Amino acid sequence: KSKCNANNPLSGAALAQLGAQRFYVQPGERRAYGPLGAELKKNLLQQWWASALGCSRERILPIGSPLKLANGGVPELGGELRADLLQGALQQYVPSLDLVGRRLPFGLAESGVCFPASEEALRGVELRCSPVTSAAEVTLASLAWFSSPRTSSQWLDHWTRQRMKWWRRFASTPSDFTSSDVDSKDLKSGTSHGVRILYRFPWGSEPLETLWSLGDTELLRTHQGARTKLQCRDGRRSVVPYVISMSSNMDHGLLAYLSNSLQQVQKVDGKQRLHQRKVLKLHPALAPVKVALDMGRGATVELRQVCEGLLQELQEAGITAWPGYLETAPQSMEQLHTKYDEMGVLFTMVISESTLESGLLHVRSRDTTIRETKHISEVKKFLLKYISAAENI
Amino acid sequence: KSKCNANNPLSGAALAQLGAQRFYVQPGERRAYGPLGAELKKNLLQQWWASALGCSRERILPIGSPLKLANGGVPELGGELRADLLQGALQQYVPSLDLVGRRLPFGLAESGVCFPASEEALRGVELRCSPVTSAAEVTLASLAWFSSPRTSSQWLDHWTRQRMKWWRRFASTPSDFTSSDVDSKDLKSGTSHGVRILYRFPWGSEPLETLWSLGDTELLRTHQGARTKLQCRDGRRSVVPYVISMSSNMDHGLLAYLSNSLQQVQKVDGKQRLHQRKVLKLHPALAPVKVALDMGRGATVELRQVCEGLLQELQEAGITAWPGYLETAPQSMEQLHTKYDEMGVLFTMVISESTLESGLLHVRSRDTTIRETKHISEVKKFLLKYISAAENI
Amino acid sequence: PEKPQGGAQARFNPLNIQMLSASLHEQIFRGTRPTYRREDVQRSVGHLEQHQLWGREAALVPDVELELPHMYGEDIDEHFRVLAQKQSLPYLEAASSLHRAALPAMPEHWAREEGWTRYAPNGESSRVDFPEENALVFDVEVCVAEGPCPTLAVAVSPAAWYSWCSKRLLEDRYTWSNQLSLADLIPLETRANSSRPPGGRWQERLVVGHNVSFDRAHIKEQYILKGSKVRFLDTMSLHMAISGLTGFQRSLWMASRHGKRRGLQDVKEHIKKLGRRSDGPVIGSWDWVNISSINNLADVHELYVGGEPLKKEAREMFVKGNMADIRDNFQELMQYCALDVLATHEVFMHQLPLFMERCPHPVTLAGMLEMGVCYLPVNNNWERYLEQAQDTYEELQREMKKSLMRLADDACQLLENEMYKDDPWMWDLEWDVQEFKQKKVSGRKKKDVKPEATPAVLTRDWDEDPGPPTEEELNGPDPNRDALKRLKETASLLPKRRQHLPEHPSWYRKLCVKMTDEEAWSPGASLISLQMRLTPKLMGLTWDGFPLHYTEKHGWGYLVPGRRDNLEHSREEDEGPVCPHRAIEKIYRRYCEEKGKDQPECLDTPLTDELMLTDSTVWQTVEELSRLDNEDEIVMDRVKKKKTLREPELVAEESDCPYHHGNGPHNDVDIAGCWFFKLPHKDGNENNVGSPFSKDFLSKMEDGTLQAGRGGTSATRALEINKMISFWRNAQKRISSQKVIWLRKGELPHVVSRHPDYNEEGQYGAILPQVITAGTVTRRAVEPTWLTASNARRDRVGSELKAMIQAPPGYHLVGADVDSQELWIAAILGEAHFAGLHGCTAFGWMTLQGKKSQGTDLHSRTADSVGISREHAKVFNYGRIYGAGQPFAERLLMQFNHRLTQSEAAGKARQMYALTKGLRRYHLTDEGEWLVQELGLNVEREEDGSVSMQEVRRIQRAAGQKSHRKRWDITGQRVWVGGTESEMFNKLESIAHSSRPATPVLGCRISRALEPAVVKDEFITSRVNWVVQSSAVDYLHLMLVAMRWLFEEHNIDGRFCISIHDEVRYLVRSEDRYRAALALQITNLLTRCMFAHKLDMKDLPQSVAFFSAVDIDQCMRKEVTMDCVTPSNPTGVERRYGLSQGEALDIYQIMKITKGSLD
Repeated sequence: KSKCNANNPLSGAALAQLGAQRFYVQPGERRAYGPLGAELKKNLLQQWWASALGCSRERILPIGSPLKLANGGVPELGGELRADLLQGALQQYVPSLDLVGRRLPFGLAESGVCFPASEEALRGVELRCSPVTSAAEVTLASLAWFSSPRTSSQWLDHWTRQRMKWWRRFASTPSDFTSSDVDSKDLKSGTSHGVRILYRFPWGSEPLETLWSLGDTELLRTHQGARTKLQCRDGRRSVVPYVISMSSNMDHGLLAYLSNSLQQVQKVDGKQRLHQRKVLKLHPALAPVKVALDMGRGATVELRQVCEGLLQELQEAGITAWPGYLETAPQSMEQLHTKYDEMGVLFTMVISESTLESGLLHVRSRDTTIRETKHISEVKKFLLKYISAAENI
Repeated sequence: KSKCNANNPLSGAALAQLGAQRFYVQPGERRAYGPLGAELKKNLLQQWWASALGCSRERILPIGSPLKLANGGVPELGGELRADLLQGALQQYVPSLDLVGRRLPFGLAESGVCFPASEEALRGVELRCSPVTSAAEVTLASLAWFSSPRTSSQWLDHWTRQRMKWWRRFASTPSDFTSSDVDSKDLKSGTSHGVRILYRFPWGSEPLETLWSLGDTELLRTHQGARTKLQCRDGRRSVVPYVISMSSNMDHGLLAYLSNSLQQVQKVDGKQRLHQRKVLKLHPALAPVKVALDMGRGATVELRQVCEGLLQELQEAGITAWPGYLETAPQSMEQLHTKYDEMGVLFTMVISESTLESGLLHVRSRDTTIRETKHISEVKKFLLKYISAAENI
Repeated sequence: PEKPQGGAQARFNPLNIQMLSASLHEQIFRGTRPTYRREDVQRSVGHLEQHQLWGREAALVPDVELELPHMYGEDIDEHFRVLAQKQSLPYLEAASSLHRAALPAMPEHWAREEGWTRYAPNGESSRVDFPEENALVFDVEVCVAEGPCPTLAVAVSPAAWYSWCSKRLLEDRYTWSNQLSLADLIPLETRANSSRPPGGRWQERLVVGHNVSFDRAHIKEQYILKGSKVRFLDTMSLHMAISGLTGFQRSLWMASRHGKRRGLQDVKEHIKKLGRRSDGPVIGSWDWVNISSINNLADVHELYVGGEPLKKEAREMFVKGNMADIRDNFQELMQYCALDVLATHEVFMHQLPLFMERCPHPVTLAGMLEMGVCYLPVNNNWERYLEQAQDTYEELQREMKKSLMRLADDACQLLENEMYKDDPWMWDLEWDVQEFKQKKVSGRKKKDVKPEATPAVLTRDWDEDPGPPTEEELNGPDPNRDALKRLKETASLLPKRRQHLPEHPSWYRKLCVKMTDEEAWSPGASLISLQMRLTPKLMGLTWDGFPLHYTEKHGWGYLVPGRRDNLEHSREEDEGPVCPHRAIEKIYRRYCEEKGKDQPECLDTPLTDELMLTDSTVWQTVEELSRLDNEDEIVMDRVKKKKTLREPELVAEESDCPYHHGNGPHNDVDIAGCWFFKLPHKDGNENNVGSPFSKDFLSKMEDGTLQAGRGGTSATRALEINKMISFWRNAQKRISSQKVIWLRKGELPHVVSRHPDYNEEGQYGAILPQVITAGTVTRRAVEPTWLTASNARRDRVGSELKAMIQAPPGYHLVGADVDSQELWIAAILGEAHFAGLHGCTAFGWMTLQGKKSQGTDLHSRTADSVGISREHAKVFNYGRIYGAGQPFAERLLMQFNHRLTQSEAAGKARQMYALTKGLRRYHLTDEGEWLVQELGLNVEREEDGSVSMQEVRRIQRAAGQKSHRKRWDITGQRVWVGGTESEMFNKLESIAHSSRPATPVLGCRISRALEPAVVKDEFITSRVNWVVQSSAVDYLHLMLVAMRWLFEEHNIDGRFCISIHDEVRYLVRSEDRYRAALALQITNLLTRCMFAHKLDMKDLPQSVAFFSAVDIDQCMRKEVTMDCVTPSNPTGVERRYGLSQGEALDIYQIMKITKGSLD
């Protein structure tokens, strides 16, 4: 009796509303994340770093640069807020040379808050989804890649492919993530090539990431043209490297995944009433809450002890769990599931009087809505396995 | 003939020098971290989050608030840069109430860059360690804890203890981390009690974290005294919660651990020459590089393949590994060990010609200086176990 | 001398000591006027003059005018008899009903029913709420594996058998709440879901059991704050009073009873533990063994009842089994429990008449019944405390371990170039390493293993940017991974059983967990502890600049360089490590440079912890210490002679160190270039030091004698931490296993639940400490946690324990310590013996009138006479009164100052004893007198006719010359003469030596196992101690009876809480607290008067009549102002637990508040 209209296009307003209602974004606030949004962003950034440092075969080093750029080395409280992370990376290029033994290629990675200039902000950064509109600040994750001029364009292709793969990896419908070359007229001087990775929001496509092939112009400018100190070995020659800059907007990324994973299912219940079931099918690696723990009726003190024990066990294993059992206002199972589905919670576990006797509890899956019986001693292992396996899909 | 002067007080300058030399901080930069420093800070923040969300029994929710505070809801590009994370948490208190079902206690956690007012910056935030001096921006990790007025002072004790434990957990000499009550004359109005967690730097004690017991003053002020919308349940009564605010300075924390873990050992060698061995005994969970891979002499192509294979295997398992084998300039083992010890690298592995035959390689420990033989098939497991077990010591 | 001026009405005795006010004296002693004989007064004045105490000023205190409640009987003794009889009557009736009864037949089949089942004599069984009769013998069994919840129980009354089963026994569930509530416990008076008895009237009932306080802790109504009138009689305590054994006797008893092997082993260990020489006292008389037993039910049963021994095998099931085992063996285990009940009843039948005969005063029984219902109120702070103490403990423990692990890691560096050979400490550790082993690679395999060269990348320039991998490279097989994978296959060459840390030094290897132990594995030297032998070496400890060294034979000592006579000869052997004596010389030279000259001697080094006199636990410490002495000085003489003979022989032929004096050198330790000296030991230098980190060396660490040469502050910190965590390490298990029952709101009195401070979210409950009411041979109570708990100390984790006993809202704890209880008892016994006047002996006078400010109190006196601090003097004084002899004092003196020589210490000790205890003199036997007559000797005698030891020897010599073979028995009674305490000791010894030793006040006889008829002259110290300590128990029983009377008579709403030897605490409704305080003061007055009355001194000095302070407080602590700051409670109880200071009120303040009225 249930009908699936997967990926029913959703208006921006509906998305915003759901986001606010389920604690992803704070209503009425400029770029403020509620607990689930903050956790989702954390997960997203963590995946970005894992792909940059852990899984890549290339040599990539993390750096940390100040938000306020020095205007001439004088450490004053003034200074301008950075618009992106490129400047920091270019500045740290020289001290990093020692570390890599002046060998190419290598990359410098950083993530952090930036304040894009308004011109930049208008070019695509604007989102029509009202509560998070007109953000002057964004969290960027950026990689500056230094390679021999000889191989630079090959590297741009390589990174474009890699980055597309990364974005699509966590998507429900990967085809909504696309890439397109930047029109040459839109390129700044010195930039030979640009690629945008876009997400098709219900209201149109918006960029999530840009890759620029910058040549050596920016690097030379930053270091006042001091070629010798910039030079690296490339075989027997010495070269000033070409720079490729990649910059992902994590705030947009977050919205893209929220939008991408929201599924609306129409369901007709026994009394022939039409229900709209909304499920946030976030990828298991991104889902901010992996499991919700709820309590059935019965000996409250003992049930609660079991719930708290399990919660702790799961959290210590790094599985974010939701202490639904703390809620004292009575709610039906139906209401609970609606809420958790909209929050994107992967599993709901219910500990009941019978758990005290047999150790068995019910585990309900967000994706299948099927309720499975599991023994309490095995749920941690099950969840760990589920999440780690899902990352490799 | 060897004498150990562990924890020889070290001047700030020496610390800074070592930091710069070994890629922790960038020389001459304001609060810029080199690759090792960036990784160390990342590890530190990760531990902070793990303790806030994972290991604590309490209900703590992550949030994300903007760097620029709105001055009245008008989303302009202007606005002031936040001095700390408290305001954001107080603002998000109300929308979070729904999430926790108006039940106390709970906490809101956030980490991010702040721009402390200069007055604040001067009160202890100043460090005499030159390269990172006079930072106008700091990374704070902050927890705002909302509890019933009845239990607030107990919670302050609880958190003081927990936070002290956290800081000490990664220390070589935990007793260098101390706590002290803030003089009542130094308290702002509305603040009933304050505790500072300090680290005894070679040049004197500096605060790493402050805990304030704020009562309800700040919360009421933020919400223009709208009591009803702030109220939570406490048993049968409704109360406006008391707030405890904890704020850790991660930049200072990083320096504290660098200082705390730097051990200087005096060593007289066979030829009666005095050596000063410096070892950065960073806690395994914090050490930015867990293992360095180096290459002995021999069939270069094959050795290199094995090195790269192993590097990849380790990095995919989340073990940060240093590709020492890429270095083509010749260095003696002695020089390598000196460098890695100063970088705080836990283990140095050398893959040599004989590894190709037997699969055996040498693993030299930073802490014991003993060179052990291990089989290449077992090093990943060994390292994972070593790091995870070390977290529990 | 002039009488002190002041209150016109004040009364004085002839020695100018202020007595009770006339009105109090009149009310208590009913007009009996004390009379004094002139010669007694003169003798007293003479004695006091001799000790410079006569004519001292004494401050006058205001009289207390108080109308006492009506008292019963002809005199105060009768008054107490009447009270006690009234209080214990219903229980005595119940006891005798049990005693008279022929028990019904035991059921053959037990019902598997939740709750109580009654088995009527006609064989019918029925479920009941609780047993009906007023007298029960009762036993509870607990399945230990399932927590503290009672599992099953059996009871029998004169009319029927009963059994009880818990819900948990009958119902199998996955989890049970670990928080116990009243519903989990065994009801004896109330129905399920009710906390009041049916009909609302609590009845006087008696429960008998063996170690019944354990059973009591599982009874529901006992946790209810107010109401129950059930009392308990413990057959174990009755046994102790009748036939108990001292600790030493218990070991001997086991030795003689349980076959030769096990028992003798125990005795040997015991003797070793006490530092006794095995050639020490020989137990001559064993008759006592047959009329006593150790405390367990089986042995007690055998002693009193005999016949078939009890079978205790089933007990194991409760200790080791789980609930399923118990279900499977239900009938058998019920039967076992019932047989214990039966055995307890049989024992009780025999004990009751014996007890009544040997402890005839009714106060003794009434006091014991009251003692059996201890009650400690707690609230949610209890759990906070446990958590915080454990947390702090673990953190400190971790820190200590971390620093030790680090030292071990650092020491590994000495492996390089064999640098360890030149290390003054590490040279003799096991430095051998194992090589890593792998199976041989066979020729062909070798080829297989080697990867095929990958030609494509053969000629790469490593410095060239290779560009990104191609799509094929990304998706195809990765040559790097393949290379790695191929190489991993060589794992087959690894041996199956892996070596444990090859390539590490042997000593280090032993400190690490094996990798094969997956669960417990932890990196580094994680098994290291402070107690290990290598730890002092890792720290590079020095004693006065010399490196520490350990030998199997002598324990810990240190190496003193400069020895030359064994350099050659040890080279030859060339076995084992060679001592780097040059390195040792070097560090000692550096030490001397740093120190300049010798440090000035200071006599008063800080006291070691256990000797700090902070509270009554010092009694225990001193008792333990004094046990180290031999039972009798005669034996001591013998030992001493042997020793003095041995010493000169030793020194003669061997090499000696010219510049260092200490305990040695011990030249049987042959270390090239060094002499070996032992570290000094607190029990005498013949003992070996097992660890330089024992608490005895803490003061040496603090004064820098013992120093860490390596690891800087971390070694010192490790020691500091060790000190901080010692208390919790020992006590944690006992404290956290205290069973707390939380009460629901409806189970609390309205006073609590309707009090404005009552917190709905809070928890209120109680702990019932499992006190054995008479657990020692002196009938003192025994309980391992609360009765021995020390007070909060700044540097001891968890020592705020006592303050966690907190009264619920609406209630207060009211209590007091009896001032100098045992000193006063000893003193008044001496006074009664000497001249029958208060203050007639120097010891007594100092106890009553001594002033710290004038230097006339006991401790100041001793301090002055020997030249030590007052704090140290206290230790000596208490020790001496406990029966510790001169050797104890000698040892203690040397411990306080290790630079004191043996002979200096002996001199000081002798001086101290002559001044206090006095000198031994002897009365001659008839045979002796006859000899003196016959030989015509002119013997020097004291007034009392006694002669000195020298004179005895002279008579013996003279007699010996005349008659060669015959051994004359010339000495009879021995007496002490000339000291401030001589009379007291003479009195104590005369009681101990009398044919029927009994306490002077309540006439309780000593245990049958210590009566002179069966032990002859053995166990003298124990018997002398018994007089004072057992009298202190009488004192406590008198107080309990008087308090109960005053509470009932004057409707003071309160209950007994706990008594800790000389301290009593009551839980009192807040509005009655001042009246309760007054009741306590009156109680003390009457109790002291009872002592005086029974010693025939019909008066009482005003200075001891009242408690110096009664504490009214919210929690239990030593002083009402103590904030109990400890490492686990750094902010104090006021801030952390919201406990404000209590009130400490003296009699005058209480009079003012209550206007002297109990109504």
